[in-house]
Amino acid sequence: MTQATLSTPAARPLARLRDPAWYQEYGVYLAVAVVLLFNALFTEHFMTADNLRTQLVQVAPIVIVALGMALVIGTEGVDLSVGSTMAVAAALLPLYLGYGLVPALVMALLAGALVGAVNGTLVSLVGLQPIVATLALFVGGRGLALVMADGQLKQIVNPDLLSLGTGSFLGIPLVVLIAAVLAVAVAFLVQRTTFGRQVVAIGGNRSAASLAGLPVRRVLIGVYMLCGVLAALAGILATARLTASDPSSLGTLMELSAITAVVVGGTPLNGGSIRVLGTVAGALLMQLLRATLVKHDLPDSTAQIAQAAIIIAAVYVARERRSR
Amino acid sequence: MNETSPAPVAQAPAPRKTPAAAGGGAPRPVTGAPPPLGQRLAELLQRQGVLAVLLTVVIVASFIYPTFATLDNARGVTVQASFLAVVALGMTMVIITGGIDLSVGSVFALGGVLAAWASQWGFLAALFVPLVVCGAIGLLNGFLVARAGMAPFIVTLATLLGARGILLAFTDEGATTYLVPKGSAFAELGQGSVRGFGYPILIALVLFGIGGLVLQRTSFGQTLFAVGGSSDAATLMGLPVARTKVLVYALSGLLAGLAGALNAARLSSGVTIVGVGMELDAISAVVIGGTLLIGGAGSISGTLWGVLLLAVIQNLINQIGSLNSSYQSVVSGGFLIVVVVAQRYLARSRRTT
Amino acid sequence: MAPPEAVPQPPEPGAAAKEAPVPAAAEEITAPAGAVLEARSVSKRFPGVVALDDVTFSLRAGETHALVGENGAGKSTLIKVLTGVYQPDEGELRLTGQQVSFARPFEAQQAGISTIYQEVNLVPLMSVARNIFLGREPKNRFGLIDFGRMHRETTELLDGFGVRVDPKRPLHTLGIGTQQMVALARAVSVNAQVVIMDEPTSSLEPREVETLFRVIEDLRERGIAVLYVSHRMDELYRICDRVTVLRDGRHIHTGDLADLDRMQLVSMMLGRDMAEVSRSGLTSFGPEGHDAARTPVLTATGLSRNHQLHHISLSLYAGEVLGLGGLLGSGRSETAKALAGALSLDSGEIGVGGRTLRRLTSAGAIRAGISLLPEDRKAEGIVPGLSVRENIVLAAMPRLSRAGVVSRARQDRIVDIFMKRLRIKAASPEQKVGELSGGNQQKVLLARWLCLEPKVLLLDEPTRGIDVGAKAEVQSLIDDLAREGLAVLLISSDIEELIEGADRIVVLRGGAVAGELAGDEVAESHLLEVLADHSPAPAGKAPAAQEDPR
Amino acid sequence: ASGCSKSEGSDNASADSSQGAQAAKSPETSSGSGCSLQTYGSPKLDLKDAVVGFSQSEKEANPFRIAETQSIKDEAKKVGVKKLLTTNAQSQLSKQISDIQDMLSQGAQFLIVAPLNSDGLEPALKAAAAKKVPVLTIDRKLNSTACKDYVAFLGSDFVEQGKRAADAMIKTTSGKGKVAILLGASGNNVTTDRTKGFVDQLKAKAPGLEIVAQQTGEFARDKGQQVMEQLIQSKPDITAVYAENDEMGLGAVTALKAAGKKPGKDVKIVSVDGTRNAVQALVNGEYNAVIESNPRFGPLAFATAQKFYGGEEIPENVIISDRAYDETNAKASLGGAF
Ligand SMILES: Nc1ncnc2c1ncn2[C@@H]1O[C@H](COP(=O)(O)OP(=O)(O)OP(=O)(O)O)[C@@H](O)[C@H]1O
Ligand SMILES: Nc1ncnc2c1ncn2[C@@H]1O[C@H](COP(=O)(O)OP(=O)(O)OP(=O)(O)O)[C@@H](O)[C@H]1O
Ligand SMILES: [Mg+2]
Ligand SMILES: [Mg+2]
Repeated sequence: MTQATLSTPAARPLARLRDPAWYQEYGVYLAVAVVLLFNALFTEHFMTADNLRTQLVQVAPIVIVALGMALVIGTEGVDLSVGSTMAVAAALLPLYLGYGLVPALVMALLAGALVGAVNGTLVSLVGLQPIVATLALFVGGRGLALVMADGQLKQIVNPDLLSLGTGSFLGIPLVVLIAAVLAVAVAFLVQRTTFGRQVVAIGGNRSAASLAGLPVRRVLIGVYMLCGVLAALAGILATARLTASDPSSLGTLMELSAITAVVVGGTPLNGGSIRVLGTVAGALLMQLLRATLVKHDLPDSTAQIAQAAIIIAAVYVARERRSR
Repeated sequence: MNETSPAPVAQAPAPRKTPAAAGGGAPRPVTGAPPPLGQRLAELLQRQGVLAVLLTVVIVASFIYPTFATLDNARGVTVQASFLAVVALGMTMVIITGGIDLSVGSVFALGGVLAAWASQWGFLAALFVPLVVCGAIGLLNGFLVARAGMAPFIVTLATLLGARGILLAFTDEGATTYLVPKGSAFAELGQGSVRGFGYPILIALVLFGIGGLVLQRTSFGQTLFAVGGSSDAATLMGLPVARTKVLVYALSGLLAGLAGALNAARLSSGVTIVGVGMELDAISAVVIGGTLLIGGAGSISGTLWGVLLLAVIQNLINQIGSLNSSYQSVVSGGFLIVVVVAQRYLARSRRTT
Repeated sequence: MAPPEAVPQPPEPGAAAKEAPVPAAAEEITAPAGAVLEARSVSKRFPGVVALDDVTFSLRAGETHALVGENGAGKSTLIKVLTGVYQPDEGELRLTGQQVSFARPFEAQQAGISTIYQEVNLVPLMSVARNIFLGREPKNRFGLIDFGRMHRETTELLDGFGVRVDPKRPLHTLGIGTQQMVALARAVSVNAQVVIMDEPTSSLEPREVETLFRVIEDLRERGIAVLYVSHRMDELYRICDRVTVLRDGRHIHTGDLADLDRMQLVSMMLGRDMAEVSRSGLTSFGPEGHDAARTPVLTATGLSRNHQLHHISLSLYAGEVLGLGGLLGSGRSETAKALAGALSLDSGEIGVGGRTLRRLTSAGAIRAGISLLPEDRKAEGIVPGLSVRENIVLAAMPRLSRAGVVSRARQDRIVDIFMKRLRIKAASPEQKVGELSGGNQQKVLLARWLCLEPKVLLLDEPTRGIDVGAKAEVQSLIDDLAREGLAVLLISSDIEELIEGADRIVVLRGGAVAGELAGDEVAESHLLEVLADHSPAPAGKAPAAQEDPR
Repeated sequence: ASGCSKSEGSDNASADSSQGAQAAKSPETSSGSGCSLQTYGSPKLDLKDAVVGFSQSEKEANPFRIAETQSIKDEAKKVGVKKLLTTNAQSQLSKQISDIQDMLSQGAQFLIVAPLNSDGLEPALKAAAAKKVPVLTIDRKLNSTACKDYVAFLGSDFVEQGKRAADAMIKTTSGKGKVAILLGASGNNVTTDRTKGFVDQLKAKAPGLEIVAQQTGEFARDKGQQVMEQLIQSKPDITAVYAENDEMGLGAVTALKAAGKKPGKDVKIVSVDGTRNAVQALVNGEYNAVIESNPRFGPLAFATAQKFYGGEEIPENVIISDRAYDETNAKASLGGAF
């Protein structure tokens, strides 16, 4: 029976290097390594602990949002409202900080869950296409945040919240630690839990999943809610780091950053597969890239062209090739 | 409806009679005269839920706001919508093939800047330069998507950045603004009008007419639907899938560039900051118009109604009066939900088979 | 008849000793006379699988050539290599003696090769007429598509195939069988010198199969070569001149079909000796019926759904196989889906074990012990990107996990059992299901439902596209399952299978129950009679639920 | 959600528009040929019975825009206009054009426009001209012909602001050191002008001040913070930061503090706008200078309009005198900041 599996063993090691699947699998990590190497050689003060910590701290909110985005994309969806969700969370924080940190956090996270529930409902129950379903809250969400905040940026003075942004544990900044823990948790969720596998199956073939008795609607709503909560958390951390709640600009263009991270990380946009570690690496790649461009003081025009070229190159290398 | 199902063995040639067609709605004649106008209109409205929504909104608004249903207002709304319409036309075709083009906003801006720059050499240069450059960007998108097999979303996201970068480089980081010579033929293209309806409106209408014909009545158009409906099947049927995709992205780039050029002619200058977020407006218009984002189904006319609906909503928000900008966003987000949900349910009611 | 002709045979695998003797005449000779399309020593490898290993094959003008082999033997891959979907890793193609290489299916079509691929490959959202004329639409004098002519010609063309559908209807609203006929019409209406059909009859009714045969006969008369893949032996013997056997990606035999009897052919395909093969009969259902329980496990009363189902009532008893007969579009699949909660009903009741299930959903049906194997495995069955393992445990996942965390060990145990029991051929349980051959995908789906240990098993075309060996296995499995006390509903377009497998048959027509056959009535002649509706169904038999099963 | 909310103690009281009102720097006489009602060719109008339209360019989501819109609204109420229409272009030029057209078709008789961009409003201006509706532009100057396409411009000179920021920078750094510039949004006129003024002045007056980095912070606090964090690592010897608005400057303050540096001491910070938060930072000693860009256009705008209808000639540019804040006057002027 297994005759067919006996492929030519002699050609193995060589074939693996030439195998496009290898790049598809490890392309992002390779790219991260290349950018690091470039900076080690050509950028002053790059390979220092402080600098690397800065990069990690800056990328943490993007990673957190991208984790949720990866789940949504795994269901063949997309969530454009993450940036607005961050703004909503940021706007809510100062309103409830008077009760203490925990109630404020709970309110912000609940808001994220609520946004996700609305998105999920529109997608799964009403049957809207994800881009339009989430576009509504992308447009309206930030407006709502600004209404709640009265259009004003508010300085945060609560020491507990501020320490969330600046504190560290065993030398690792808390934000980075939180992002790392979440990445591991989401990886576990995707790989090892029924929920995670159902997400992937639904993304792979919705009608098959539904015929197999999977709770498709519930899972979809759950995924969007998770994405919303993660975005809200990112909003909280970003606010803590900024020491101010700034709903007008917090998280603008976050949806594109997150989607880029996910896709560069090797998760296909048409669902059915989720690469969590790849997503983290994708976010890291884009962060290192931005850092490189800033550090070499390139004008914005050059920086944008360079980013475009590198995104294309990275995705090109890791693209899915047809075996023919 | 049973009349179209395979006929039973024994009575193949006889027109099929369904034994149990009780309550089966109006049996559609297999051949015969076209149905009466009223019924056709009803069918049209059902097929295009967005048109029904648009008409409803327009009628209701005309009663509430006296300044809404004026010729003046109609002229203003349509001319502003015409640029988005041209962009959305290309977007419709891309989306029908199952792709997406996020670069249109940047390409629109770049097209405008190039047109304004080239307008110093006359009318043709002002059209030619942006079309060539923007078409080339579209072609690049197409090649990366079709030949290199990369995801359209990410390819065009990159060119969104890239085109904006080129624009900034071309204008000294935005410091230089190129002006269209006053009174030139090119400026007239953007500013002239027929009975108060600007040329851009007419150009958009003509393009939509051509687009509709291409989509519905040419092999190229059919191939777009086939590619979007099932890329694998289209390949196996021997359709030129890759070539079609390349073409459709090139077309989208061209149209975005053209819209940008027209806009520059209208504004008399190559403004650098236009087109930000335009891709999302175009996508919303297309999707509101009933085109499926997964590809394979959609219509040009739907997109036109979608664009108009968005423009009308915008106009209405201004009619409502002094809304704070934050409330404006909330209202337009809410409107968007209402519209797409309404459209969705209207569209669903015809799929009761 | 064509002279015997052979292709240089690859070195026999180790199993050769056990094999049936191959007729000696089939060897020798190098340059095949009159070959239209040839493949010389082609090999095609996929990651972890050698799908074609040095296969040489030739097709002559005017012949109908059968390509046979087990699931996963490489038949579809060979076809895809011949038509430019895949590029061979080694070897070359020749078209009328000239070396060719097709970079895309487009080029193969240009060269006159028309193909119906195994999975229906049309565009579901487009209309029937558009599908048929895609890429070669009739134009009016302005160069625009002439829809009037297109619809007319479509109607005419399909009439020739005995199919009457509105040419404007979107393809996906048709049943799979009708879709298959549309694909056929498209392929044949192109002027081609070679027509390739990969399992064209797997979803056709006897009547459509006859139509197809007429079409093939016609092609043969016009000197067109036909390459024909099928798992149905009787079909091969009826229409094919020569046969090529593949096994595990290798060429085993080419020769006149008339020189081989069924046993020889099957034993060549399976690589087992004749005695072993002959032990299993044609269908592998046991000779005697099953002992059904006295009270039904599942009862359905008055199932109705707008335009599709009209007051369907039936009941299923533990330990029996109930056949559901009917022509294309008669509503069998809809009935099965309704029973499995996958289709909302306008009215009607479904009860399991005496309990009425309200607002049945798929999940609810599964909880109640009802499993449905859907007919369209590509659209509704497999999750192509997931592994064989995950596809098998998909529905059972909650049961195989603790506190929401999946247990690999438990999964592996189940997967191991079922991969062995159904002899699923995959590189490993971790291979993507999308990469398996059609037949093996079907087995994976069967495993998915069997591992739920259901009380009621609804099988919609369970042996479609399954090779003789596997088909026998599935059939005896159905037999065993019924014997173990399972209630099985069997939908099959294979009349033989239905007659031999079912204890009782409910026949549907136009979405309503047209009659029921039980006991001695379960015979081909009776069935055809009811199917063809020569006489109105006996009035008393219509509400099948009231009937005694015996 | 605000029903039962409870915010932290210090709630910044919203700006009091009575304080820190604008004053015209170059009164009437600045340019010889003024614009009068006759030359412009509009019908006479009593503002009290008029429908006035105000087109805001960006979301009222930063102090400048909030104060600007509020000031117009307050003054309209004070003057007692019949109806004030307000629109917001949400940073989209095409929307600003339709906004203006919409207001015209709703019967606006006098327009106050805060242009999003110096170029590109032509269609809107034409529409206004066609209806003989005068347009007064505020805060950003148009590249069109005054007294023909619009009546006049009220506002600050952004190049001048850049120059004054450079002067303040030279003063606080004694003309030596390495400066990083946090640029505004790319492609924006304000960015271009504030950069030009600053860079030119620095070149002319203080060769000892070297510009080592120019990166965009997009006028946003978080972007300013992020860019600053990068610069702190890659150019540790930076001694001064010029931020083209207060928000980015405050982001830089946060970044510097987190990196253990003392903003205002180790690294000098100068920015443009004059928001309350920036002036407060100045009071706290974390900032070195703020060049004001006064958003309270209401009184001046309506006064100008009344003069216009009163038959007076209005100069082409009414440049307002912006204040400058530094350590010495910060505390005293905090109340006037917006
Ligand atoms: N008149 C009709 N209008 C719309 N759809 C129809 C009509 N007749 C049949 N169909 C569709 O055709 C398909 C065929 O029906 P169904 O699958 O129930 O038949 P079947 O007996 O199972 O035949 P098959 O062998 O194709 O499985 C169904 O999807 C049904 O919705
Ligand atoms: N795209 C692919 N990637 C990896 N393996 C593949 C791919 N296509 C086919 N295979 C493998 O090649 C082998 C031959 O498959 P093929 O589809 O040709 O079988 P077949 O003879 O047509 O079987 P069936 O009768 O079930 O249709 C199988 O083992 C299959 O798993
Ligand atoms: Mg096959
Ligand atoms: Mg069926």
